[in-house]
Amino acid sequence: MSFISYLINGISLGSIYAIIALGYTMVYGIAKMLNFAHGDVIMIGAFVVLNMVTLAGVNPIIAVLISMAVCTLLGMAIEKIAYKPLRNASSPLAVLITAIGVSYFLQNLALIIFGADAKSFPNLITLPSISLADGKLVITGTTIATIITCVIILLGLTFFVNKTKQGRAMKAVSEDKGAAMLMGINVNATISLTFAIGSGLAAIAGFLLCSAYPSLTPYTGAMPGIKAFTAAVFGGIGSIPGAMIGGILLGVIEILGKAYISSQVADAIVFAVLIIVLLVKPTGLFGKNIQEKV
Amino acid sequence: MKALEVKNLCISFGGLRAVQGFDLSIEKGALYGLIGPNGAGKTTVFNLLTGVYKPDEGIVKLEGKDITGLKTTAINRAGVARTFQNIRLFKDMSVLDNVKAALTDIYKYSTFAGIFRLPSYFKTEKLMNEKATEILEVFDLDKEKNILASNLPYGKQRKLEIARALATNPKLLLLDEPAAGMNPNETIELMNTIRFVRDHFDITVLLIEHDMKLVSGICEELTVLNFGEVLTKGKTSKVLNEPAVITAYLGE
Amino acid sequence: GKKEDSDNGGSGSSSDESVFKIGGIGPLTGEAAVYGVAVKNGAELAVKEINEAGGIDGVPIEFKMEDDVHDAEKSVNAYNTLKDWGMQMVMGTVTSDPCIAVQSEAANDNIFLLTPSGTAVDAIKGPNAFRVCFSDPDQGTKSAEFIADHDLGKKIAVIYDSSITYSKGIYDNFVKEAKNQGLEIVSAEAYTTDSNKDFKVQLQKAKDSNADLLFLPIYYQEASLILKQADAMGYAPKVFGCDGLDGILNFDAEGTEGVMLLTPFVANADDELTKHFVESYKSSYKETPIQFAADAYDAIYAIKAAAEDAKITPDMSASDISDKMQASMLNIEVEGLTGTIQWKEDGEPNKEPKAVIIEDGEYQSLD
Amino acid sequence: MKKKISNNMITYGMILLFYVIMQVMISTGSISSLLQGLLVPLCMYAIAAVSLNLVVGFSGELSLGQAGFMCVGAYASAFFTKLTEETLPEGPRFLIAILIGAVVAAIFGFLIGIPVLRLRGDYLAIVTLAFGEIIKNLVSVFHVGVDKSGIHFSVKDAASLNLDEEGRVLIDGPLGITGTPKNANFTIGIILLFLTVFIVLNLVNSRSGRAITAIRDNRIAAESIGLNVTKYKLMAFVISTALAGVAGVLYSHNLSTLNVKFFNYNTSILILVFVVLGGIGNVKGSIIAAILLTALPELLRELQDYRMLIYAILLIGMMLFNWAPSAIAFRERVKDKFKSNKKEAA
Amino acid sequence: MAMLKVENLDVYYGIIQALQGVSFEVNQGEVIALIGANGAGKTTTLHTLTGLIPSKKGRIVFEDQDITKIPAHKIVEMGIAHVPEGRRIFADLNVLENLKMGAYTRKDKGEIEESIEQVYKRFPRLKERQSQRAGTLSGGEQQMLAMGRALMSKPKMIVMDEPSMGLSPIFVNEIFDIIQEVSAAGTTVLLVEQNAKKALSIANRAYVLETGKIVLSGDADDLLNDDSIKKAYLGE
Ligand SMILES: Nc1ncnc2c1ncn2[C@@H]1O[C@H](COP(=O)(O)OP(=O)(O)OP(=O)(O)O)[C@@H](O)[C@H]1O
Ligand SMILES: Nc1ncnc2c1ncn2[C@@H]1O[C@H](COP(=O)(O)OP(=O)(O)OP(=O)(O)O)[C@@H](O)[C@H]1O
Ligand SMILES: [Mg+2]
Ligand SMILES: [Mg+2]
Repeated sequence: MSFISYLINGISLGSIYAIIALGYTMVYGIAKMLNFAHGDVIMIGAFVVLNMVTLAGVNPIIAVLISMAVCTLLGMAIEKIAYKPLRNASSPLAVLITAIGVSYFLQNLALIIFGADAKSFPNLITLPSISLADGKLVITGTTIATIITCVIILLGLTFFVNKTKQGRAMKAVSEDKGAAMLMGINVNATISLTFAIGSGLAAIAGFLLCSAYPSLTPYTGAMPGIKAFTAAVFGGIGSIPGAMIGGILLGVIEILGKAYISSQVADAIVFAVLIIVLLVKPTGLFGKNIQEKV
Repeated sequence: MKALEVKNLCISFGGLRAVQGFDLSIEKGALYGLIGPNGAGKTTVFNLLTGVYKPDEGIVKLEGKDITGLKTTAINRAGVARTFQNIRLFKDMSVLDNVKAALTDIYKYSTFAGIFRLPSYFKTEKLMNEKATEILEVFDLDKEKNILASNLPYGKQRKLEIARALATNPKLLLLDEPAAGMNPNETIELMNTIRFVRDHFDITVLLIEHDMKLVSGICEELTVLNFGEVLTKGKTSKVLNEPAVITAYLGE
Repeated sequence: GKKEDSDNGGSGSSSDESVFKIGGIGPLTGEAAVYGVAVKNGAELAVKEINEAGGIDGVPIEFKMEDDVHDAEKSVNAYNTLKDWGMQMVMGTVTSDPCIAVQSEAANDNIFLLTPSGTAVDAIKGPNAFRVCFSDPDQGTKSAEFIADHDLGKKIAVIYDSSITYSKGIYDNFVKEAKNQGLEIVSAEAYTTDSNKDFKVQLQKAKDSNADLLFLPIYYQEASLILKQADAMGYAPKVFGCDGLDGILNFDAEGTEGVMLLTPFVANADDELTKHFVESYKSSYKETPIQFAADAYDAIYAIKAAAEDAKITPDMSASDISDKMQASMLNIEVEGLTGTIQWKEDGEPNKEPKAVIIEDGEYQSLD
Repeated sequence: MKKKISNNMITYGMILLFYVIMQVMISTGSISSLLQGLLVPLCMYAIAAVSLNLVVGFSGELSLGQAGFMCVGAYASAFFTKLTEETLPEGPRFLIAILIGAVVAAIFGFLIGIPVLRLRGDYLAIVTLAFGEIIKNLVSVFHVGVDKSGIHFSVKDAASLNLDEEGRVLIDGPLGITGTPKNANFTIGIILLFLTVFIVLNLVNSRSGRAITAIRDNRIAAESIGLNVTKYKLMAFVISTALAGVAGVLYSHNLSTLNVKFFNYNTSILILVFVVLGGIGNVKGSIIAAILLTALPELLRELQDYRMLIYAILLIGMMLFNWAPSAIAFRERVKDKFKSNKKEAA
Repeated sequence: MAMLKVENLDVYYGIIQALQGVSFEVNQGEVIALIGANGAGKTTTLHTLTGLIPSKKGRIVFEDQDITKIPAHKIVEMGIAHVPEGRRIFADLNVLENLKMGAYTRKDKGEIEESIEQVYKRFPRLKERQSQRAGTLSGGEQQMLAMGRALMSKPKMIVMDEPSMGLSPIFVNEIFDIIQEVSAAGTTVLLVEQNAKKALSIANRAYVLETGKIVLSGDADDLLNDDSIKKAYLGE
């Protein structure tokens, strides 16, 4: 019985990683950059929801929508100011470092605006929890909401990227920006849209993250960001289903590692599994192993 | 002994049989051509010969020694060097260093000697410079030896690739479309260079080319590939006049 | 220092000779910023009060706090910056590891150091270093004693942060003392700062071990998550914690009913001193002070008391000040927010811990 | 060729000049405590940055685990120093400690490098990051003590080491190692930095270095000319980790506390920031960037709460200025104008 | 009335000047060849034309509209298609998807299928390989795809950068036939070629580029018989 309950724990933790990883992988897949500031956009999103609800007394759903709008604009602004000028830089690492700069910036901005102390995040998800086996197994409303949201986003993104014109434009841009322009694709707008979507998702992720673990500081996004990055790589970075599966697996491994091996070295276990998976499958679970044609 | 002997080479990609039952046998010191329509499998043959792909079937022998299925690195050590259809230079290195990189395992000193600048470093580096310069002179690249490879004009980049391949001291040199992107004058110059290299360095050359002026100008024998299979082979003049080759490849 | 005037509690624009320069060091940015900021606020409040009341024997205090991002190396940088500023005494550092590094520098330079909240044993290794808070071993030992004395439970489960000195330090000593007190540790599960969100596994194990009491030698942010997750699991153990739990009521009172903690400071205590402090803190900083702020407040008053006892003057060298202060620290008794404190030779404070229990969202004395 | 040599000379000269200026300032007492305290860390960061540049710049692999190797070097050497604190004289002891730090880090680099270097790009990055975190996580559960009966070891707590009366705990879990003597000083730091630069520059300009850069530029072509990709990649990686270990030694022998917390991915990333900001493959740039970005937050202290915010903005600004193609074009134009002006003036 | 008018173009890469005062004209329905040695600036000219790189000076007018500062994707919408040097096909997409990308700007959804069939008719090999990942096509196959993809936008004018590079002799002829067909169907063609002889033989007029400057221009037939051209570019 405890195994199943651990499994459920793992899935609920993993679903949080998954939802963050989806945003990560979306941006990576198109813009081919590791947006290290993604975790911090999540944090900003959560602060927006918190302040809307507690200070302005806004309805939670509207608060989340406002937060999505704020994050979308923030994401687009970051892209325009900090990333776009480096798009044609001679090394892709340049924009990675700038993303780190943006991450520091957002953390310290939040520190000044919202203060250093942890804020308790209100419980805004009113979905009832499910009790199984005479209450021995409980799936909380937040977990259910997270998983449902995750699946919706997964399906939505998959449809969007594969079936819409904008989605196809994204694929083209991700491969060769010059050639994409020659197809008549507005590359700037497409990348901007990618960041808009990724950051909008970050707002949702921030809300769900803080609903599940209701403690919010300017640094709340950092570690989940890294874990989600790990999850995205685990699933094959750039792959949308990979991010979801990677996230959930990561959560499950973390919980089972804690439960059955050692809670002190749970982090090491997670990373060790990641390494083993990558050694066996160098491009992650769902990553395409593309051989360069010689 | 033949320079190269290939028997029944096969490879498929998914369902696509890219190369089927490919046989080839080249005399030492020959200048041999591999031609065929686009997508016939010529580059794939090169990739099989150099270990980039492992053949599904078949045997490759270099001067009698079986090199089938070896790694690219080992095959080069055994004596096969190549150029690429899409140029692959060490872009951020100087022209001279591109060639010296190819001399890495020919002129040796220990890494320790390199770091701490022991006498063997200076002695060997001097030899390497001389050797590399000598090769660059053949290709008329010695004046550009200190500029970055990526700053060379296209034609010279192709030549540098040949020079680099040559520096590994090969028995067999594989050239994949060496004249692509060159204008007629440059092509003529290249033909002379290839001939000179073959004679001067005492090697065997196998080349892929679509420029018939070059093929008929320097190749002694040809194999024609079509849909992954050998269409015909023989003396250049004879092959180029075969109706099958004309319909499949040459046109008119 | 011209610019500092605005934020050092109004020390006046005195020249270097006529002020005592006290340097504060702690994390004002980074993940531990909440503790550093609390210390800064508490200390500034005390400095302001003292200066308004005429300073230390008529000499005002100038206080300057530098950020160390909770990093030992940056802490030493902050210390050196303050030295360049002319610091005569250190009030810091806030967190343990940086404090170990800084106190070793300060011992070399012979500068007097009083840490409000550095709990590690080595944080006050030198003869020049003292502290206001309890040390980790103290808290671990006292917790075990208290639990045994008050018969709160025989079988104990522990959840602690194995990656931070504070929590690990208390845990280790708790385990040691528990044995002496005849307590049985039935489950001891760790977590790390890198995975401090989900505690269901640790809770499940505590639950399965049929413990009478859950001991949480951790900080309140994680404790709050633990309590909520326990609640969601339908697990309602008796909970006992240390001073790190203080602050939990301001953070989120949900699920804290019945939690007991050993803390020297209780923000809703009804003695005049606390009331006054909490009130002025709230009016200055718009939040309820946590124990770190109280420790810092006491630290400044302790410095005042010792300085007055030592009869030091601002024109003395930092080293002379240190020598005198060291001696005087052993003479003074401070009626502080965190208790009535005397100091021992080794720099440790001698004070009584208070144990409280949360009832109706308020601390109630447990004794 | 000539240009490269003179460029290297500038790098060495710069280090020497820095040393001389600092020494003069120290001996005349005109150096601030802050700057004096920063000297060893500056050397440490510079060494770490140069060592990472060997992997990122010359070998072309993205490694996010450099702090993990610094951690290994720091712990191994500090452990040795503490162990022999009473038995060995300070000078030789520190020398051996440096060697131990380098060798142990190199061993870890080798063991980790073999499986991991098969991966590419971002996948390699995440795996090195993962290894860094694993090292950090594992090291923080170690408790090691020593008494008359030898070295004791536990992953539980210090108490279960069962040391006798005289016993000392050397590594105490998350508390790490405290009280390591402060053996590192500026002169040693500069010597080690000098040595690091010497090793990296000479390696790069040698036979193996050419192979390493060739593999970076085009792996397939490198294989086609007979270069053993694994061997050379591993060589760069192991030398880099050994040097990172040396940086770790400086760290642990400069502060009296050693704790794994410092060696997390943030530090690895910070070192990467130095490398990229200074120019990938540019050793001199790595050193300058390391010094600049280490000193910057200290210089910004006056800004109080806005310090790190301004730091972030400056970092972004510098990155854009250094890397954005439009900024590069602008700089070149200005340089060009400046040159032609000078010519006209002459 | 010229369909495309290029006036006094100056283009720089950093501080290196790649084009100096390049001017030329293309009339509706013409086939214009642009020839020149390696590094002369042919590719640069085409890139500037379709907005991939900015010009420092000069003006480009297409159908009476100044397009000098217009972004590349809008220029495509206006009816110029570009077959870029090095093919630049989307390696990760399959052949069919690549072709569909070519029709990105088209609004007439229903007719896209038809255009695909037309391309397949011209390049039967592409039909055989329609679901192969484009990156694994042979060099020549990729060239066909690049050409087919450009045609998918139904351009008024098509600019091609060395379309015959790497093609087999029979296919070089075929490509030139196709260019003529495209031209005959009403599309204006601007052709950059290393194979000057072939290019001149199908072109109406030609311009010769040398180190960033137009040094010669005229009727293609005249140039074909020009001695200096023969020597420099035709290898005779
Ligand atoms: N890695 C691969 N995966 C799938 N198909 C491949 C791969 N490599 C080559 N092919 C296919 O094999 C066939 C032969 O390709 P190859 O590159 O050898 O042709 P080629 O004769 O060199 O043609 P060209 O003259 O155009 O360069 C082509 O149809 C190509 O699409
Ligand atoms: N991205 C670039 N950066 C710097 N210089 C460049 C760049 N692209 C081209 N050049 C330079 O500009 C000049 C013109 O190049 P361009 O590619 O236009 O020549 P081309 O006529 O197309 O030659 P080819 O026949 O080789 O394709 C050359 O000297 C080239 O080295
Ligand atoms: Mg080919
Ligand atoms: Mg060109």
